[in-house]
Amino acid sequence: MIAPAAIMIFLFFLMPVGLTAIFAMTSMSTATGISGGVWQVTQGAVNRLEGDMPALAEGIAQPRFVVDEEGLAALEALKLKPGYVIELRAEHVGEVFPSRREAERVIKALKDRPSTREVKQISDLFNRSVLNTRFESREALVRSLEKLGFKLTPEERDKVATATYTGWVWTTDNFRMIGNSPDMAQIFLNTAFYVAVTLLLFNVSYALFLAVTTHYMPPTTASVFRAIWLLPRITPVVIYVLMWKWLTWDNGFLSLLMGQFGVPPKNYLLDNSYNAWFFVILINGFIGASMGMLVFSSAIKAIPETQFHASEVDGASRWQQIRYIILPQLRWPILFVTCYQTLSLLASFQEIHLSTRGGPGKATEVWSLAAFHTALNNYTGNLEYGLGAAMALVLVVVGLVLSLIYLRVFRYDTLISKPLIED
Amino acid sequence: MSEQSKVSANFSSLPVILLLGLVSLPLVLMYAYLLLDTVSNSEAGSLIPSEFTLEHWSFLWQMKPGKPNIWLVTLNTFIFASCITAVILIVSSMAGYVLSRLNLPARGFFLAGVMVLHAFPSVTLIIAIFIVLQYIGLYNSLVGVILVKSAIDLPLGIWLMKGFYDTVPWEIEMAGIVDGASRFAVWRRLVLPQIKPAIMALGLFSFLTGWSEFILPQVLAPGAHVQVLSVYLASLIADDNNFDFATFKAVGVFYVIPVLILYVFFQKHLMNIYGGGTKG
Amino acid sequence: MTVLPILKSATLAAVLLASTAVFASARDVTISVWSGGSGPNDNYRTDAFDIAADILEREAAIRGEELNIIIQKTPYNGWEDFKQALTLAAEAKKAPNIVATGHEDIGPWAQSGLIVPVEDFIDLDSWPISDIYPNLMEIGSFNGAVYGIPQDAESRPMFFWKPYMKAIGYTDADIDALPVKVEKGEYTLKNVLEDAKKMQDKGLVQAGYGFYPRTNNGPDYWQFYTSFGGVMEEEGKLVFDKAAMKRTYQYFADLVKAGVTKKNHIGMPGDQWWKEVATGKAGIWHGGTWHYARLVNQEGLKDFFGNVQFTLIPAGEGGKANTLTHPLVYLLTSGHTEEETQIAADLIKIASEPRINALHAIKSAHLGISPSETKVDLYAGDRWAFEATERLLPHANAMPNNADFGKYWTIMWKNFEASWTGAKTADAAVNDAENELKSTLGYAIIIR
Amino acid sequence: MRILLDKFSKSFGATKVIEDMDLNVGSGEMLALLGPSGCGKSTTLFAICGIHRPTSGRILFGNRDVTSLSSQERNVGVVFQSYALYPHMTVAENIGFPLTVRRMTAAEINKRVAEIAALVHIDNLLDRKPSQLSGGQQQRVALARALIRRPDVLLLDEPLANLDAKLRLEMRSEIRRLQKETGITAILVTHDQVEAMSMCDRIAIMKAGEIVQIATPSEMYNDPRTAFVAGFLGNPPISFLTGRAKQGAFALDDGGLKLPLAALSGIPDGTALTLGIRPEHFGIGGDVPVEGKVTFAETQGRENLYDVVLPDGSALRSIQPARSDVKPGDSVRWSLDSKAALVFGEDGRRL
Repeated sequence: MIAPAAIMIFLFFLMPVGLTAIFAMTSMSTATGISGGVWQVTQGAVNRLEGDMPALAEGIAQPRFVVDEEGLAALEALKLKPGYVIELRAEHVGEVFPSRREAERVIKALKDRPSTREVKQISDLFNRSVLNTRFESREALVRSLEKLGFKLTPEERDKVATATYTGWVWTTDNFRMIGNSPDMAQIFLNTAFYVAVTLLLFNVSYALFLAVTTHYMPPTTASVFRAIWLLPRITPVVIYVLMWKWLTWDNGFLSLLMGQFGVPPKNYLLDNSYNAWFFVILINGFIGASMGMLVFSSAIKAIPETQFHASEVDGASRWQQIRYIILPQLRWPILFVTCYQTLSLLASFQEIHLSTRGGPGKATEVWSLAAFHTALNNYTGNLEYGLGAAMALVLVVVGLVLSLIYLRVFRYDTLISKPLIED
Repeated sequence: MSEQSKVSANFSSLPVILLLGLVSLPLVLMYAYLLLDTVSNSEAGSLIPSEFTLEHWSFLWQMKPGKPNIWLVTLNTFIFASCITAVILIVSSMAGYVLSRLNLPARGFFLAGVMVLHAFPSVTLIIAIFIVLQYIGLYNSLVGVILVKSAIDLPLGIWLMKGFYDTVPWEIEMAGIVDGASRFAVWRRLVLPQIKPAIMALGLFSFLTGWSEFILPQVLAPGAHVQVLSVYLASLIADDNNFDFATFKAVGVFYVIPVLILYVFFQKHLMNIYGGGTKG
Repeated sequence: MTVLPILKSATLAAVLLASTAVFASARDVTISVWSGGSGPNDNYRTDAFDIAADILEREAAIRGEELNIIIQKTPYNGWEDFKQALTLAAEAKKAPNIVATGHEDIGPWAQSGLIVPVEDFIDLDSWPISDIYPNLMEIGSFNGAVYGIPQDAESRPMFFWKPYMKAIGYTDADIDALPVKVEKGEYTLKNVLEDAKKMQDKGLVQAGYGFYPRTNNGPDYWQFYTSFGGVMEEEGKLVFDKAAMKRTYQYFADLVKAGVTKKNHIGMPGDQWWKEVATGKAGIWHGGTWHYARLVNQEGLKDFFGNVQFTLIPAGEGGKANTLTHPLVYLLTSGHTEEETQIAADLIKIASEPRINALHAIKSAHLGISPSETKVDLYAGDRWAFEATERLLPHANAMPNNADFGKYWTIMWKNFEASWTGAKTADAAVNDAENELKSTLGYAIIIR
Repeated sequence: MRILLDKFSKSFGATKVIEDMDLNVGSGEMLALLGPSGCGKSTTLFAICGIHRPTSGRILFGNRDVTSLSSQERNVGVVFQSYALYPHMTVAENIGFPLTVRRMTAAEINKRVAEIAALVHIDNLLDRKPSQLSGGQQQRVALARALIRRPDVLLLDEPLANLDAKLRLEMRSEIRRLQKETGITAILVTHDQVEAMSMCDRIAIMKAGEIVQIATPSEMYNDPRTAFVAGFLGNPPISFLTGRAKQGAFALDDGGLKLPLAALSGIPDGTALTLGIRPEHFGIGGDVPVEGKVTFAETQGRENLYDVVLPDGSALRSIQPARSDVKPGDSVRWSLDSKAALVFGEDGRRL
């Protein structure tokens, strides 16, 4: 009965965690692709080889197309129109072209009019250089180089293979980058600030405020207020953020309201980084407060009513009642909410992504959002899966450590009593 | 919630009501204007609507250029949310039972795993999840993103279900067994009926989170034929060529109505699950 | 075991059905087209394929073949989501047949094998490809092969709000002569700053509205690097010119310091920017040729030529006036059957014909891709297209097609933003960029 | 059917709950497993019905070895302390459930449900839900559900614990009546000696996982094998005095009491002893006088109960026909019935 759960969790949780760890150790990006690469002597590869192997670099840097017997034989084997071979052999044998396009012009001009696809096929057969050819394996590249007369030592082969490989390679650069880059440090600080402030002000303090104030209300009024404050959580995030945009937009509510006092309209959300933080924290805090509110409310409800009666008879003011009766009994719920929400806040980026996109500048860019931007969503379209995965892995590790602490704090072993039926 | 009054006659509740009312005002205003703006136009620079109109709702009968049909999108969203609900309910009610009641090898390990995962920053795994999806050929399909979303919400579901199963008296199950019922029959016919409220709550919760989900479908199923409302609305907002708040809000209201209906009618059940967090 | 026979017959039936479907219309081909950054004015980027498909079907019919092409169009408004969706779809082997995107994507996408060279499917010497401006074709090339057919051309001018220019002392004649002065290097970026300041000091525009740049990252910012003497690529190697980059960073820091540009300008909502520019809230700004379409068609700027002057991006210290063209190109993706890709290539070829391409150029205020296109009535009769082509296109550069350019760009922009917002000094930003470029690109970039 | 536990042991992890227990319940017999909480009596019951598996040893129903059989295969009826009625089913469905899972036809089930409901007198409640029933009615439903499948053995786990005093009295005889009428072998687990004594043929007293004594109720009351058994049975409970052996007699340390007992011949002087005196054996009819002060008096209507503190501080309890002449604080001189006195060694064993 547990198999479906185990399979799903394995497929979409454990495997991704493993893959993330693997990707974090690679240079994977849009340019390298995910599934692997080919070996191609590009201008870039030639540049990379120039330092160590100037002769080779010089020798392979130019394209060269030669109409020779070897190519003609191969063309015959292709069994295209026989006229191609006859005409090429008669008119063009021995001709050398310094570029593919010039070779193709000649092929195109054949009387039998090869199609564009055929022209490509034919010109490939006369290619006597390796420049820009995509080799599916490293051996194929080395073979071709040898055919061109480059005898390479094993070390040289390695160098050529490294310089020409287009796919991803294993590397620890991602972590070095994370460790050294001042931008990463900034993002890290942003994240710490965001989590700490939101947690402290809203997820705990404001949630407590809501729970306590609604406790001192008639039940119907209390449930109306609780319902209002649960709205941000159940409202789909896209709409929820939309409402905030409307509130803070330059033609939005705040601007119009302030306009009544002669303040020129502006975009309150993105006007400066203080504003952005202010609203980012409000947006997330309003969502976060509801969980604490409910947890604390039910904890307050669990306090025996007689304790309240007794304290009132003992002459406690409302403040003293909160201070001496309610708060001490909310210690565990507060700890629970703190632990749980720290993790939620660390992982949440949808709200920020939809509201400020990490702006203005990178002012409100937090770790999970930066990982998302790096790996999947940026303007230049250069998706750095490897670096993004490394950033995600940092979060995974932080998440693991925090949740282990969380298990400890909640005396996990007491939660798993042995089953009473033995079979 | 037991709405038993604990309000003491010694303290007046008026000051707290006023205070809370004041801090709740921005939220109330935002929601009020969300509804108001979809059916009205205001003079420029004015906050008070001046005329009633349904023009912002035209997206219901006119296709937006470059956007899929709203009804197709709504249907997708509905399928998406319903399937997630079904998968989570079925899978986590079984797994939760196993973890709560059966002698499973490495049960403690499973439990700890579920607990860790349920607090896990899973969205950050999205790249790797994409690889898995595309490997099994479910990228850009509703099925794929349903499976992913369900899997991500599963640990919470399993943990909650386990918590609810823990409250069912063992003796009911023992009675079932000595009455000769198989363990499966005991689960199906005796235990499951005891946690109906929990199933209701988890079902609602799953439906709502499914209905609201944005990032997963956006990344894993971006195609027009599998678009859901959140992605539709987000792409509408992202398009700064047609910036029209009233229309966004109308789409938003259209999108949020099912949520509000469920919320109004089943608020009690929902509170159940959000409050249920303390159980573990 | 009764399921098996049923399953068998069902499979058989399905196979039969499928094969009859194939026989009934021998060539039912679905070609999907995605385009990025496409607003309502850019509909011909994808709509052109409807026309092309119609023509190709008719040609096939004349040859006696029955060909039915279904075009699936998916325009994306922005770039981020488009590139994410496309890259992931390609990795999942679900890429569309044709993509219209910025040419700078050719490098990485070609390297990863996500796209195939168009020249494998299109004879470059045939019309209308042979007619396309050679420098645009060069922009579509990578590693010695042509991967992309230019879809449009544009360039990115500096705009001046004429009434304010007059208000700070320019005569009509001065304003008319401005483009030439800019071209000759007599009016520089320094003057831009000064004039913007004057407009603000006179109270013509609000603080921060004197010079009102693009609101988010874009190729535009490379123009300033060029203005200050920077070069992006030399012989296949990227180039990071520290001095030029420092002058660029410093210039924007100075703009902020002078108060003519907002410190937190980047990231403001685009729609607000458009509205403000169209209504004369900004004094001097830069943009693209296609802005004309948006300002006139969508934002209600009726008398464009009466209100706005446009020039090249003026020179800065150590460089010369320039503009950047950032053509979109049609690309063919890999992973489809050869037959499908051939049809897609044929469609691209037809869509590139002058009359069809002119529909896009004029509707979206982009520039044409071939000399013959300028002779199409629609194009020739359009003042904007005509003037902009003449004034800007000869001085246009493009970003290099280099697999590593995206990384370079990301690093350059990150530090640009940091010095703009005052998070770093220009010096520190250049140093940080240098260090990061060294560590990430190594040999692939020349730092000087 | 006879139930036999042969060298039955049960441990949970490292904790041994029961070790090498032998128990033989005769066919048609009703046996009580009596003991304080935590003594292992419920574990024994769970092992018999198959919810727990023995760590070692065998369990036999008749001659059938059921040790490794699951509950479903054992045919036992259990009445749980909380009754464990299925709250979502009606009374009839509850009772019929054991037959439903055996896939009997609806008609057959209805017939048997009606029969058994009549037997336990709940035939008018069949359509109700358990939550609509009183405690006693729920008890009857639980009994009916346990009996309907005609089990080899009926197990009752503290069946009366949740009932009020009056109902408890009524159900005591009711359960006994049903057990006798059906002739079923039954095991009653309880911590209440009154229940055990009034309902069962034999009682097995358990302490810390061991059976201390098995006997009929009267044997056990009059002839307890240990101080524990003596202390567990009897209401009001027995009182104990601690002292030493002195020349074949029990003597308090301060010499305030000396009680010659036959059982003490041959016990060396100075051996520590415990003397058990039941309240009915201390009062006006005894043979050894004891002086003390009344500290507590309670009238129970027909009888009065007194606590008397001896000069050395130890206390004796006395129950006597109602009288009104003794008040707390009075000094009295009452006597012990030495023939009924029980004396135990230091290890608690009866001498």
